[in-house]
Amino acid sequence: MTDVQEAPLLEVKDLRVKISTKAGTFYPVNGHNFTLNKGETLGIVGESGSGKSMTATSLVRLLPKHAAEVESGSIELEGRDLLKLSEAEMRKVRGSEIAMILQDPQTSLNPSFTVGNQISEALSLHAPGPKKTMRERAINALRKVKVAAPEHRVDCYPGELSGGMRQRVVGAIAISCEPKIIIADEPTTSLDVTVQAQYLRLLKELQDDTGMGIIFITHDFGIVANLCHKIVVMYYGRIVESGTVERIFAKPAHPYTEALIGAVPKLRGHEGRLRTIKGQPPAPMETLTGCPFAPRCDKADSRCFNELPPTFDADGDGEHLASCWRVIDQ
Amino acid sequence: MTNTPILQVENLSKHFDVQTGIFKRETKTVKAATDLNFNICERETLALVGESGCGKTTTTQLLLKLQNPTSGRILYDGEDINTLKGDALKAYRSRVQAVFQDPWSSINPRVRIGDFVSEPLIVNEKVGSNEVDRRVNEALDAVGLRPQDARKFPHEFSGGQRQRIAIASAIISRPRLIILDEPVSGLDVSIRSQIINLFKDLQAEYGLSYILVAHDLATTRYLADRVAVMYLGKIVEQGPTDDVFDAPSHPYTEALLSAALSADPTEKRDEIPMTGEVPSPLNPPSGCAFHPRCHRFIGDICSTQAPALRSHGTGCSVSCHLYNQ
Amino acid sequence: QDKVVVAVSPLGADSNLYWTTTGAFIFPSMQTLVGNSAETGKYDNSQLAESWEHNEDFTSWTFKLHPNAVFSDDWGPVTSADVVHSFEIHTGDDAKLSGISALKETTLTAIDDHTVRFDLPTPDPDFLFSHAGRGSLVIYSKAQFDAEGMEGYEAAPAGSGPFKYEGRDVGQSMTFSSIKDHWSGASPEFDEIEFRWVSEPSTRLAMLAAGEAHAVTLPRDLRDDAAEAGETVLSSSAGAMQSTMLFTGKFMKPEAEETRDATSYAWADARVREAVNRALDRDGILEVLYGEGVEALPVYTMDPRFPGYSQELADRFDEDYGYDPEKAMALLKEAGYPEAFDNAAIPLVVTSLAGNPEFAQMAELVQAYLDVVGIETEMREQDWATGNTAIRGFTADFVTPMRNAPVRPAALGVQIFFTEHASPHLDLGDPEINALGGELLTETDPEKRDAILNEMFTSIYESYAHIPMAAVPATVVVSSDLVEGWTFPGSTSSGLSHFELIDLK
Amino acid sequence: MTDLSVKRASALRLWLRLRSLPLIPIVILLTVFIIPAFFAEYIAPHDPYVPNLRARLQPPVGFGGTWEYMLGTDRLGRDILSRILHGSWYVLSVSLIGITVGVVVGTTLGLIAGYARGWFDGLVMRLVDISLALPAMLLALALAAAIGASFLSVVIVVGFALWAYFARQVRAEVLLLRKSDFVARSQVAGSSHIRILFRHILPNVLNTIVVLATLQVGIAIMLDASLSFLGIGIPRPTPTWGLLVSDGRDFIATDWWISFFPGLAILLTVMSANMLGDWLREQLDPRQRQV
Amino acid sequence: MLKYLARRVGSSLFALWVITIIVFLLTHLSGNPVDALLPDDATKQQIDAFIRDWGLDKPLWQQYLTFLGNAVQGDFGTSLKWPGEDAMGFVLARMPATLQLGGIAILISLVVALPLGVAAAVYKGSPVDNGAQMFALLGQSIPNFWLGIVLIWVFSVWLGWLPTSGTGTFAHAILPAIAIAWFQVSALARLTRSAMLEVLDAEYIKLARVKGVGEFSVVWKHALRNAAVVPLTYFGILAASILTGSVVIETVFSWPGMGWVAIEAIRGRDFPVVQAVIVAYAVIYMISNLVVDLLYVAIDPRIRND
Ligand SMILES: Nc1ncnc2c1ncn2[C@@H]1O[C@H](COP(=O)(O)OP(=O)(O)OP(=O)(O)O)[C@@H](O)[C@H]1O
Ligand SMILES: Nc1ncnc2c1ncn2[C@@H]1O[C@H](COP(=O)(O)OP(=O)(O)OP(=O)(O)O)[C@@H](O)[C@H]1O
Ligand SMILES: [Mg+2]
Ligand SMILES: [Mg+2]
Repeated sequence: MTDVQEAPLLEVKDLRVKISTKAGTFYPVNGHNFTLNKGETLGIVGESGSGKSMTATSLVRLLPKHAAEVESGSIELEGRDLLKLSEAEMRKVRGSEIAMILQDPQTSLNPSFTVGNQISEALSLHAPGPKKTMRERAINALRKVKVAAPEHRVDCYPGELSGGMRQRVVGAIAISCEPKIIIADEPTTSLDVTVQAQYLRLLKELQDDTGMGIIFITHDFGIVANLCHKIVVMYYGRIVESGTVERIFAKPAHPYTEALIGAVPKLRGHEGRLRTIKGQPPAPMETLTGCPFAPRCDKADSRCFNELPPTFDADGDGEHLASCWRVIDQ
Repeated sequence: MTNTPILQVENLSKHFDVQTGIFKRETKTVKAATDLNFNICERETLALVGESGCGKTTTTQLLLKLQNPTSGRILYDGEDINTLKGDALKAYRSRVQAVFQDPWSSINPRVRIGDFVSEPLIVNEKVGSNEVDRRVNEALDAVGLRPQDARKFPHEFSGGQRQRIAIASAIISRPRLIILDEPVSGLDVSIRSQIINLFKDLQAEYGLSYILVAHDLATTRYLADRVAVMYLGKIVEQGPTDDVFDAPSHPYTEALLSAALSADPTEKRDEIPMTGEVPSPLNPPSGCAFHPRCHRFIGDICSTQAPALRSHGTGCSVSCHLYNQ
Repeated sequence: QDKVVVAVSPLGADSNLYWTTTGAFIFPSMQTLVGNSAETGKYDNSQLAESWEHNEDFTSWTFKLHPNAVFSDDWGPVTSADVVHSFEIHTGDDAKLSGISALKETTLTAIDDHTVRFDLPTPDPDFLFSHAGRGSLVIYSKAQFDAEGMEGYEAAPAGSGPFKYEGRDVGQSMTFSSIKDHWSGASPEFDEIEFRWVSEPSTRLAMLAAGEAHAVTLPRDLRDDAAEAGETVLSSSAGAMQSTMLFTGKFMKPEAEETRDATSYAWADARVREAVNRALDRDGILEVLYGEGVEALPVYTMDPRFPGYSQELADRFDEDYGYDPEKAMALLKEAGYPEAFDNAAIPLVVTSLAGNPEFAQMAELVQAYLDVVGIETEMREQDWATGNTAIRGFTADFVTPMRNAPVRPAALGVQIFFTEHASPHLDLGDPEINALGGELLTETDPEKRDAILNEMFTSIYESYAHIPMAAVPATVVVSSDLVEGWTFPGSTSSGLSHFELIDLK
Repeated sequence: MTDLSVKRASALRLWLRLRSLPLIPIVILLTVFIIPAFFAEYIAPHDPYVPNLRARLQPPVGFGGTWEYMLGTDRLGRDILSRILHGSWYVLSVSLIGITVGVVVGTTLGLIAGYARGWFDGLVMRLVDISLALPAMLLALALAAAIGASFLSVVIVVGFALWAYFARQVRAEVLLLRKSDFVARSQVAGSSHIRILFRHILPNVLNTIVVLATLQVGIAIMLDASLSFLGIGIPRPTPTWGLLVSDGRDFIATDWWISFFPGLAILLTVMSANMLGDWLREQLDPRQRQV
Repeated sequence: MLKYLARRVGSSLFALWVITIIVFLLTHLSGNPVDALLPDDATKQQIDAFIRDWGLDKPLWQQYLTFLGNAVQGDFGTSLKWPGEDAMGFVLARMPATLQLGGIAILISLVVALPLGVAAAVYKGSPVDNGAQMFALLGQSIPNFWLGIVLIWVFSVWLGWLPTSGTGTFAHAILPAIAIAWFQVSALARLTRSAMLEVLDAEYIKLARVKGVGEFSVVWKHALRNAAVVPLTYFGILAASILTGSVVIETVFSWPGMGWVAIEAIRGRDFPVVQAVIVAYAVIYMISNLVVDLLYVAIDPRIRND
């Protein structure tokens, strides 16, 4: 992407998250490797339950207590392994260096505190300043995310705002401390098309301004195609394919990716039938040998059922990886 | 496609009185649907699109007799459905069915699948239990489920399967029209495509008509023959899907389409930026309700006078002062 | 120690105006004309009357007041005017006082400053009871009334007793202070005495154990527990209460036994009544209910202190009423019980009479014993008012525990509980007893009265007209750390009196 | 998914359910409450009603008592154990009948109020307010005075004390349910109100009712005990636990066993019922089930 | 606001009216006051006079109308058991004692139950949680009079720390308040726990953590503020249960409050006082519910914006 090869902003290596429940254990994040550079947007796509949110929350170390834990791997933020930080240090990282925008704008603001209150709380934790200026700074943050009449809105409770506006407030909280990375977990699924478009535009502008990295979790291929530089495709807790948007859309290497893209109806142009993926994703605790996608894959052969494919370099330049036996077979 | 309308909607309006403010002391009126006019013919799919809160669900509920209109009529085979009684009402009930958005909440968790699916049949028609079983099997088969699934409970099924069950229940009474209120929004991409295909197949097989409410414009384009674009309770543009999508007339339709993201990174889109906030249905703007956000605002007339819906071009109609000469 | 605390269960009515209550009263500041001896319970001149006399036929009673008696708070000496004044308010419209009806037809004349005479329409040999017992005439100060009116009484009535009323907390407590140099010479060892109304017996025991109270009244079992824990149990010098179980309804009217279905009382048959009495192990029951040393009572309302007492009945009691289940069963068989009875199950109604928690157990025990000999019973618990309503409405068809406290003069008691003359609803319906009761009303000759009473008691006894239980002394449990002793006769409705005699350690 | 794996999955689910069955409360309920309620006559070592004046106030085994009177005797020499065992029947029937009254009245009113709304709803909610504002204890006293304390009056009071809670809860749920998609679906299918109420709404509030009812066992037993304390419970000599505890309350400091063991029976029963209720609540909570 | 208040007050008044009917009927169906208040050897004239004085000879509806008319003016007649006392005045004079006890009981419930419930939720599944749950269960399984007596023996008699009964100092109120609060603590703790569990799962809690907010602040500021609404809803019921509990506990502790009056009056068939006390209870309940409604609005902006 960029000419000068900088050190990556975030580098995730062999990350494994284990969930233990009464019913058994499983790995919703199973050997993740990916990097995020400055000013770059990484999209994580996959069906529901594939482990996207788990990946995101493990990055900020907010996995559900008791149930989940990081079993191995490292998460390096500018060379610092987040997994080795103490809880207090990690708390400083959260919000100030890595911010997160959660799925549902309706519920991700605390209904009992004013918008200004919630923004300045983040500010006072990471960029403390005199109390008097807090309100001013909160208004500024709102202004940045293009909330109309921020002087007035700052004193509103979340319940008094529309969905789109609430999501922008969440955005304001996220960017208020100028983080290096924003992780956005399906931030627009509950928004209208038009509002979604506005919001995405806003994110893009902010990224251009600050050069932050964005990790975008979604199952909407429209967003991925329009917003992201790189894509990570997840299936059953694993990354089955990763690479740049252009390459993956142009020539998906994994049949799963191919099927997903094919299953999306196109806004322009008509085709006969939509492509479908037969069956359903496996249940988390199901024990599978071989490629987890094999039972649903049209192209699977006996090897697919018996041996788990390693990650292959699809195009030979390290920019497009896929974990499918077909890659080397071709 | 024959051209006999199954349903004719005439000047249909639905207004809600809501109490607002602390302690609900103020009463305001929400005009959820105002002066709607459309028809739906045999084997036809009509889509209602528009922003959240524009009145799509309300409209479908009026058609389903879940609510009574404030004014206007809905004619089924030429007869006002509000005057239907006895067998005629039963006939309407069994010929007009629905599939809702959320596959988790639209099936009673305490009822066996077989009983759930057969309900429209049992309450409207006198059929023997053998016949019921046969029809249940047939319906389940049509949506790709197995006969033995009839004995199971809903919680044993995934979201996609549940939506199939809901569809099975909707087709068991051999309806002519099924109203689909966001039937795929709650589903994963992969399952969504299965269901969309299923709708197409069923339409071909049973000659169904659909009224589809969908957020996703791509799905709409894929399924619908005609589309009606709604804004704050009013239809602002109506016409054949291809015409409307390829050459939108109303500025709102334009903006809406431009905001839709195509799942193709190579496709360049020039988004029409919509300014301003989504207005509250409690305080709709004067004149044309869209004027505060309109990129083709042409002057005072927009903010003072509400435009009427006029036909425009081939089979399209639009409600905008731009086309009012 | 300057303050004595006495905890008792709450009173029926709680007021400074004695005549508006039914007579349950603890009021050491107020005095009546006649007193009771602490040691024997007999009438004495320890209260306001120094002496009294009556005419031949008991229709005129003259009382002489102690010349030196004075009211507290400088309201002056106690004179005839105060007695007349008190008499007027006690017989006024709002008087609810038990037994005061006797006074209503009376005329009172002040003979001089310290002498008054009551003239009665009919002879009343038991007239002193109206001046020394339940529902008696209490002397208030006329001077205070003239100065302050009824409000004065309501706020703080002046009395002539050895204590002075200090104040009350309605429903909670009442406080009195000791009067130095009291006219009677009584001199309590303490400065104050406080009464606390506490309805839970265990709370009262806890107060005693925690040293918060000097003396408390307790039900029998708790008394034992307290004694075991080292506290002192004091009994009144005389019997304070008689207890019994009464058959209700006019079951002894002559036609009752023949036409049982008219009344459908199983106990209309004398053999059943005897069987009921024979089935009970009284010694066992009384031991459980009242503790050792309580004596069985041959006839309810008969008392050695009063005329009509029959030693002979007392001596025969074991023989006639003694525990004999076989005999009981034989009697029942003979009577054809229960087959020949319409109302075979005998209802046992327990009412919640204040201060008598043992009634419930009495009924339970009786039920258990009756069950052994084959008498069917059915327990009902009712509050006093409901039970009483049933009795008053003559709808009574049950057996119920009853008490006579403080013990009334025999002639009064027997009329109330067995004849139609005083409380018609408790009438047995026996013509003979009613006739005797009628005679008693007009008879003034002590010997004849004694004979009539004796005859009545014998008749009640021999016809097994009720289930007599016991004569019970009043008891109070005092803290052995704080109290040395206390003599009281058990002559008031609460059983307690003579507070000036509380002897502290 | 093959048929086999389906079978395996459901077997697993069953096993998981069984494994999480709260065994301890169930065993306690059975031994303390339910079995004695039906078989007291055969289990109890003594007649619970007959006094034995020679064996008054025997302490329990281990405190100087004998095995003959394992848990000691009361003031009249009756065997505490036998009385507790025989009492369980009354406790069981009072709480069950009382709760049933509460359930039937509360559910019916709540169901109709929530579904029909309008004036009937307003009326029911006012009645709920009224019944909550009237302390049950006062009503009990007045009622006992009016119709006499009896099994019936206790059942009425328990029912009265509980119905409002059911009505409120059921109504709240019905309000949600009637807006639910599956009710709308059934309306679209043409179902009558009756069918919707009984076939779709009632089964879905059943859970709540069952859970609430289990949790109310405790309240019912407590209420029964309080009524006995005030002397307006089921009349003696019926040895309801409330009466046993209440009768023995004066002797807590000395002959503690008279009230302790009945109290323990109450404690164990109420605790177990509550634990069972909690467990049921968790089991029946759809949120839990869907995971 | 005014209109809303008016409607709430209106419906409360309706409820009160129905309560007056119930109260009136029940007290008149029950035993005759004649028998409770007149001596057992009362004469016919005494009884007749009594009946006339109290209007007991008039038809029931007439008695009710008279009763209602007077009641509206706060006049419930004079007490029969406490002669000379104005019934409502007598009850009102005891209300502070009950409110004081209730207030302390509520305070204890809150002070114990909230932290307990919060801790149980935060450490869900841990020994803390299990302990709290067990404690809560215990609270709901012990008859309160029994507990009251045990408390008296332990703390007053054996330890000698507190007075056994009666009023006077603050120390007098502690034991009865604990006995009343006991049951509430468990109910409240359980409610708080489940409310907290729900809230702790909410997205905004996650967002607070994502912002880097400390755990303490997350629990006690962000979560509790929202969870508090649920216990608040319970407040109406809490008030009712505390009133009910006070009937028994006031008797055990000889606490001169309304509960004590109620029992004594009903036992003594003191019609006027019984009626006054029940109406007073109902009024307290209605007012506390009204206050809760208003508090709601203060504490929860969600409702304000609905
Ligand atoms: N607290 C938890 N305890 C146990 N399992 C969990 C927990 N949270 C999530 N899971 C499981 O982990 C898996 C991955 O979940 P995750 O939320 O990451 O999926 P996702 O890809 O974000 O799905 P969606 O698109 O629906 O948000 C799922 O199978 C889910 O059921
Ligand atoms: N029962 C009701 N009472 C009051 N207002 C209502 C009611 N039902 C709907 N409305 C209002 O009517 C308007 C139209 O609602 P409707 O649900 O039909 O919109 P929609 O187009 O289906 O929206 P969405 O895409 O979010 O489902 C909204 O403003 C809504 O708040
Ligand atoms: Mg997710
Ligand atoms: Mg909708």
